[in-house]
Amino acid sequence: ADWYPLKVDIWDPPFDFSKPRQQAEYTPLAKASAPHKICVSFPHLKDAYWLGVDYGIIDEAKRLGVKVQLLEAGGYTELSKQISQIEDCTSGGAAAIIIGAISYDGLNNVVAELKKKKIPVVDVINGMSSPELGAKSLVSFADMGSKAGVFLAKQHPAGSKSVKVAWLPGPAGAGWVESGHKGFMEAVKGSAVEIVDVKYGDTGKEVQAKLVEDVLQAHPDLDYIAGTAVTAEAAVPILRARGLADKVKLVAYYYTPGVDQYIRRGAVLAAPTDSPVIQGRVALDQAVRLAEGKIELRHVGPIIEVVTKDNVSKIDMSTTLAPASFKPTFTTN
Amino acid sequence: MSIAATNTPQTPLRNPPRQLLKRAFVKVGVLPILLVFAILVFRSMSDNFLTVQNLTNVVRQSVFLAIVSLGQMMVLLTGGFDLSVGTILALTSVTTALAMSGFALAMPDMILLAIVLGALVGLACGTLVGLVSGIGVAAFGVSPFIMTLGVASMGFGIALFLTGGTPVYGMPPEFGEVMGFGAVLGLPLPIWVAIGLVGVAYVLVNWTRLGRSFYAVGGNARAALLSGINTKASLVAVYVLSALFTAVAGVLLTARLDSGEANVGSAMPLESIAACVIAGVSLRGGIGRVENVVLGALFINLVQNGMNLARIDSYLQTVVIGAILIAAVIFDQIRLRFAADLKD
Amino acid sequence: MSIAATNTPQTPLRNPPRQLLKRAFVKVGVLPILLVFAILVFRSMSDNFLTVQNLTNVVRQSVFLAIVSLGQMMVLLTGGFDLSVGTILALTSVTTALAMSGFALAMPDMILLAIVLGALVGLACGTLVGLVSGIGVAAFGVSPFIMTLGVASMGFGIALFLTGGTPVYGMPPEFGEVMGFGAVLGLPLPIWVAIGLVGVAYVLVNWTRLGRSFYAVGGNARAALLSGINTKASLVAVYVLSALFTAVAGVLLTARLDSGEANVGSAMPLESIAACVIAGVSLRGGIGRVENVVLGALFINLVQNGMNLARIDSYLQTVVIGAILIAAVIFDQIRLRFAADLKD
Amino acid sequence: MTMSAQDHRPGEPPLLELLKVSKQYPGVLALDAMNFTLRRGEVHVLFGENGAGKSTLISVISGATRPTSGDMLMNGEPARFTTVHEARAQGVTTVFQEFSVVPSLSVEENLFLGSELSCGGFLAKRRMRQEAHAILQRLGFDLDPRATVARLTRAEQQMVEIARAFRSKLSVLILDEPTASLTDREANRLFELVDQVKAQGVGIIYITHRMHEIDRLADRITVLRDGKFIATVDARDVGQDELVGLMTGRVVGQVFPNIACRPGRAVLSIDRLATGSGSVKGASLQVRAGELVGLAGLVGSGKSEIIRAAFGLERTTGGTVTFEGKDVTNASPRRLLRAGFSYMPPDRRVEGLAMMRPCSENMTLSALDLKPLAEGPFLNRYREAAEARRHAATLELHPMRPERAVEAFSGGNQQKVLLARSLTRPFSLYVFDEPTVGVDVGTRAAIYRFIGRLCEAGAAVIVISSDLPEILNLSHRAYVFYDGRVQAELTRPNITEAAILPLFFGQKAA
Ligand SMILES: Nc1ncnc2c1ncn2[C@@H]1O[C@H](COP(=O)(O)OP(=O)(O)OP(=O)(O)O)[C@@H](O)[C@H]1O
Ligand SMILES: Nc1ncnc2c1ncn2[C@@H]1O[C@H](COP(=O)(O)OP(=O)(O)OP(=O)(O)O)[C@@H](O)[C@H]1O
Ligand SMILES: [Mg+2]
Ligand SMILES: [Mg+2]
Repeated sequence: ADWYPLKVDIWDPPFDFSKPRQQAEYTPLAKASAPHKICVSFPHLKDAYWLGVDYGIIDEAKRLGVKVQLLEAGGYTELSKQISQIEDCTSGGAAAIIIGAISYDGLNNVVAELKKKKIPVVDVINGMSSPELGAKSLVSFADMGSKAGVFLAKQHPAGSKSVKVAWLPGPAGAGWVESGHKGFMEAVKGSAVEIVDVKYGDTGKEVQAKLVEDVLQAHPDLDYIAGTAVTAEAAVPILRARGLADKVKLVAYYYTPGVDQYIRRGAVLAAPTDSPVIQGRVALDQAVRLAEGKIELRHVGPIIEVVTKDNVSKIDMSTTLAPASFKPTFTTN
Repeated sequence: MSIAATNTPQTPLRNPPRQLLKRAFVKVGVLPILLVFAILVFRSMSDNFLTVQNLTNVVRQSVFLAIVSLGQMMVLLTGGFDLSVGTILALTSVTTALAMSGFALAMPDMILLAIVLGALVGLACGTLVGLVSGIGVAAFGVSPFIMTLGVASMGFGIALFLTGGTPVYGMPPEFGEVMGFGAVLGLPLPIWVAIGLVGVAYVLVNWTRLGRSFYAVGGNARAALLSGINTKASLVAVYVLSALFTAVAGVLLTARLDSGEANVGSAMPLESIAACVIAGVSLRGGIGRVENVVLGALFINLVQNGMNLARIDSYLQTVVIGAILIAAVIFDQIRLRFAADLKD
Repeated sequence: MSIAATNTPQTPLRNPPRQLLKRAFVKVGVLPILLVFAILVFRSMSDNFLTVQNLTNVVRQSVFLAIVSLGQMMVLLTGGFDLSVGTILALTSVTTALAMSGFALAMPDMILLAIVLGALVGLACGTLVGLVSGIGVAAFGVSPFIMTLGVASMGFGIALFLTGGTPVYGMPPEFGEVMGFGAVLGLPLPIWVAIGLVGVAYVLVNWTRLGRSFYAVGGNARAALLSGINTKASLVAVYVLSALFTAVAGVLLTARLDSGEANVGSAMPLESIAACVIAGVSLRGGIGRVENVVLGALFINLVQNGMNLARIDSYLQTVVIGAILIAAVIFDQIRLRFAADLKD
Repeated sequence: MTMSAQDHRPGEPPLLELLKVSKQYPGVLALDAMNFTLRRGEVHVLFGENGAGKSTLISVISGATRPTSGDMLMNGEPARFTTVHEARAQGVTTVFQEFSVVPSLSVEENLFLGSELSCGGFLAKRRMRQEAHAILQRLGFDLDPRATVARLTRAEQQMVEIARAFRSKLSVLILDEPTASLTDREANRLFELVDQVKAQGVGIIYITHRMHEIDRLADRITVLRDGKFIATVDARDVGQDELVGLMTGRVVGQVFPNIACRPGRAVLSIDRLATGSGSVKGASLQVRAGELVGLAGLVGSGKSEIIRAAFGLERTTGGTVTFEGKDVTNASPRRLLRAGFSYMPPDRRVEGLAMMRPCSENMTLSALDLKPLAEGPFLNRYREAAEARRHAATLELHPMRPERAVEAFSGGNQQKVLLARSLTRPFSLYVFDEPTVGVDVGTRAAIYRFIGRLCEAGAAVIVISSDLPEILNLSHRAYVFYDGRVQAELTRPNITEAAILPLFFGQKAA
């Protein structure tokens, strides 16, 4: 089954999140007019989330018949390596480039340079502040945090019995973490949700496991742990082992296969999904459209859905997760 | 004719209590004192800190770092480095999970066998990394820094390749339940394993010829060679042992996380070296004691746990942990100065 | 039977051209040869590789690593380590951006002054970190590993605290345009700065008393002390210089990024040490040459660039870069063996 | 003089035989088709100038280095040792010139290094301790088996090294300058042991630059020059002068110069000094310009420590040090050096030289702040090279390649590099601690003349030495140390072996 046409959020005029979003149907090109070379730069390709984006881009590239070269910088601390990779990739000639940015502002110069070289840039997943972008395919991570927060706030509106929540948003200083944090905190404001602890930490599972343990020690009366998908995955066995599985509930603010599994089993309460596969597909289509001068929707984001045990079987997970058989792919020919 | 000087006042017992304190300090070392001090401070900052449950927690959290640091210490004793421990952790985790879930699928009736075989495959893969490093350092004379860094990079690429970046699931749940969360006599199983390994390391380092050769190679490689020690064998042994210890930690970690992860352990190389150095292990080789290294690992985890329980802001935690590392070493310097003063 | 073991009898001029080749190899060292070799390989793998534009690109990308490695080398010469270069990069970036945007706001008419003052504040903050490390190592005798690791942790906490985790922007655009992307005589400005710093480092290390004292301290610290060298001052100097060089790289990076970032540079400590080690700098101190270190940094970046252009998979790149690091050092070992064979 | 080849007892192959052994180092042919035979139960002395190839020869025999070409026979059988371990297994045990002790380990751990006793795979620590005690007792070496070697003096480390050699089962015992920093008491114990094992049929190769040791021990002597075999002679057949002639190819003449004594102002006064480690317990001494003062004493008597404390290397707990009229107690070495105090440490490896750096850099290290080399903050490396060359020439560095790393030089030549450092700037006080460790007779004479010239030019000179003839022949005045105190002060006519020896052992001066 084809993924399109698909209902998406769009912003028009583009690149201004302060304007209200509109809904539209997204339909990609049927075929590219030439086998363009498209560069893709990722912060990393070490987890299932980015694997989903990779899948979306690669699958769409095969459908459209364009050549993709994908580079990954190795982590969110490797901004200068990402810049080098963008330079390297485009110096081999590229019709367009898709960037999953490590830094919100740090790539603006590079984007400006690319613009001078007439290489259009698509901003995928993470967001950049540059006004020179060709298109955006993303939802703001603030929205993701917000969705998770709203989910909690709805369950525990102001006036109800207050609940204690520990919030583990991810590595300090990473752009997506800071904006997710902001969205989450704003969403729970004024509800019965009390944030008793905020703990930053790397998204390695052992790091998050340790934080979860410490948070449980520090707050024996905790009701929720909310945080990254890795946090939720790490917390499940720990809660089970401590016999707290029924007492402390888990909420993640993005979606991975592990979270998916645990939601189905009821071990994780809820997690919003931003359909990373779709963001990848749209980004590639936008890139090809930019290369061919056919761009229509410049600022597109999938509609965020909060997945719970009740609706998980109704949602099409192929928009969120790469198929199990998909292996990380860096080039198409 | 003699001008044999008039005796200057030699007063070894001028201030006996203070002298005694100094002597105690010199004897027990800095870490026990710092540990007690940290415990007192954190107790006053959080009620939940000094509970049996939390302390068990801390010890269990320290298990991985402690085991890895033991291996790291042996490498440091020979004057080397092992920067590949993070990768070994990741690679062991991934291969254990892959193999175990494969075996579990292939022989669903013999879960125990699948678990054992899976763990063995993981251990073997991890140890292989150490063998490669050891051969590089011993036979080709590559500097340990570059050798283990290069091997770490290679191993990480392989781990990523094996998993494609996603965690490996599908291990039999019994594995996690027993090895990760099981307890014997009230102590979590990982702690028992760690106690066993500490014992092994202690005996190996202090009571065998191989262990003695580590000190000799690190203390003066040329002297060791001229004394007829097979320095190359010692070097290979030390990297293999470090990898083996780390691989055991990797298997335990996999059980604990219930999945095989390529993204674990990246902080391990520096953290394990730090645990060793604050425990008085010399980076120039030849000096270090097993007991202290265990305390070093414990101390680092205790401080992190205490700060989390005391709800210290994450940013501030980073600052504090840095300051504490430095302070610990400065105290140790003071101790050494005292030690030089006290003559036995 | 001969005890000359595997050694073949010495035949000095049996094969003069081969001897000549060997001699050339011994003389120029491994890195130039590896560089040429890498260029040939990558040229055959990608048409875009051997273009002026791409090579300029590679050099410009290498600038940061090269500058940091120069500072790192001086620390290594004294037998130390600087694990804080990553933090210094981050802290310089953050403080430069904060100060510069503040000054630009306060005096919108004097943008140039704002830029200069901002950069100076950044340099000062970065250098301060080095001063702290230097004092810790020299005066308190803390092991350089722990001192710089601790300082790095503290500095990172401070950088995060200053920015609240988000990038700092608002610097005058002229800063980025000139320092980040400006060019003089066709060469990007950062390259000019790097050339200048290489010159400074070369003269400093080879032609000043201070530079000589680095070698002396690393070669034999006791001997240096007995020879009236102010070893403590040398140690402080070396950490300050390393921090200063890194801070310059930090300012350039900030210009390039047009924002102050707390999350840059975490790979820098290991990468800069690796660049030094493959350039033949000894981690035990006392040995190392400026020219080679620059080549080392260039080599690492060239290989990464070449692999990107040759469209090699990222995971595979990780494996290849590890293998190349090891191979480079093995070649250097072979070179040293040749050197021992050659008569004079 | 008899050539050894004819001196062969028929029927019995020599214990060890080397045929045409060569060893090439970069730029140096250290051994040039060298021949050598060792018989059972003989002490065979290797004699030659610094850099002649003695250490190279024995490292070939002991498996530490591989020769470039040549053959070795043991008991008539071809033998080859690729490692020291293999050699040891054949009973070939070596005391190396540059010790093979591990500083971070204790004395007993070093004694058993590489051949630890074990029991069921575990170390038999108690048994090793007992044996360590026994061996030290047998040798009469006063060492604590539990002491860390890093904290021992050079002489004490040498004792560990020697004790280790006598622990193992021997067939060939090789001693490379074993007494270079020992005093006569320890040396005599060593000689007795050598006699013992010799009686058991062990072949002993002994390298020394001290003539009286050759007189005392040698059965046969092989002389080397520039890596070449010169002659093997019977010890009874040759005199000292003849030997020295063979070694150098010229006549050396008198080793000890006559140094004029013109005492002037007091340069250094040490008053009731005590150190934190307790090695010096209230000792006083004084040195005047234009005189040469010797400090003697047994190993560990504190003769070194007192000057180290004065030079700011040890923490003092009492007493004062006055240099050139100023109180400099606890001043830094740097300050003292700049004020004109030169101190040459006894152990060149530990405190003297950066082994991987060129000789020239090592020589000029303490003069970097002075004019010809310093130009403001810069360094004139051309002048530096010229200076280094000049000093290397003065001290006859061999080979004359001061740009090479120190580690590529023979032991004696390394010592010259260290000595050259005191030439590089003017000093008013020179302290030489064991200045001639490992230096050959010819060079030794040159060094003594050089010290003499310094003294005659008006400098104050202190020589600290465990080589008694050095003290006897050079000093104008001598202090004898015992147990951290000055046991006696002697002046010229009274500085005799007979007067000093009893003082060494704590007897009061007559
Ligand atoms: N590692 C090395 N590299 C280069 N040359 C060396 C090396 N070791 C020794 N040599 C050279 O070999 C020659 C012989 O040295 P060796 O150490 O055997 O002399 P020696 O007779 O023991 O002298 P000494 O009495 O000073 O100890 C010397 O010229 C020395 O410079
Ligand atoms: N760094 C040190 N730490 C502890 N003890 C030391 C240290 N250096 C020397 N000693 C001890 O101090 C005592 C006196 O040493 P000193 O160097 O004065 O001896 P010495 O008379 O010169 O003997 P030698 O002939 O061995 O040089 C010795 O017993 C020695 O073990
Ligand atoms: Mg010698
Ligand atoms: Mg002495």
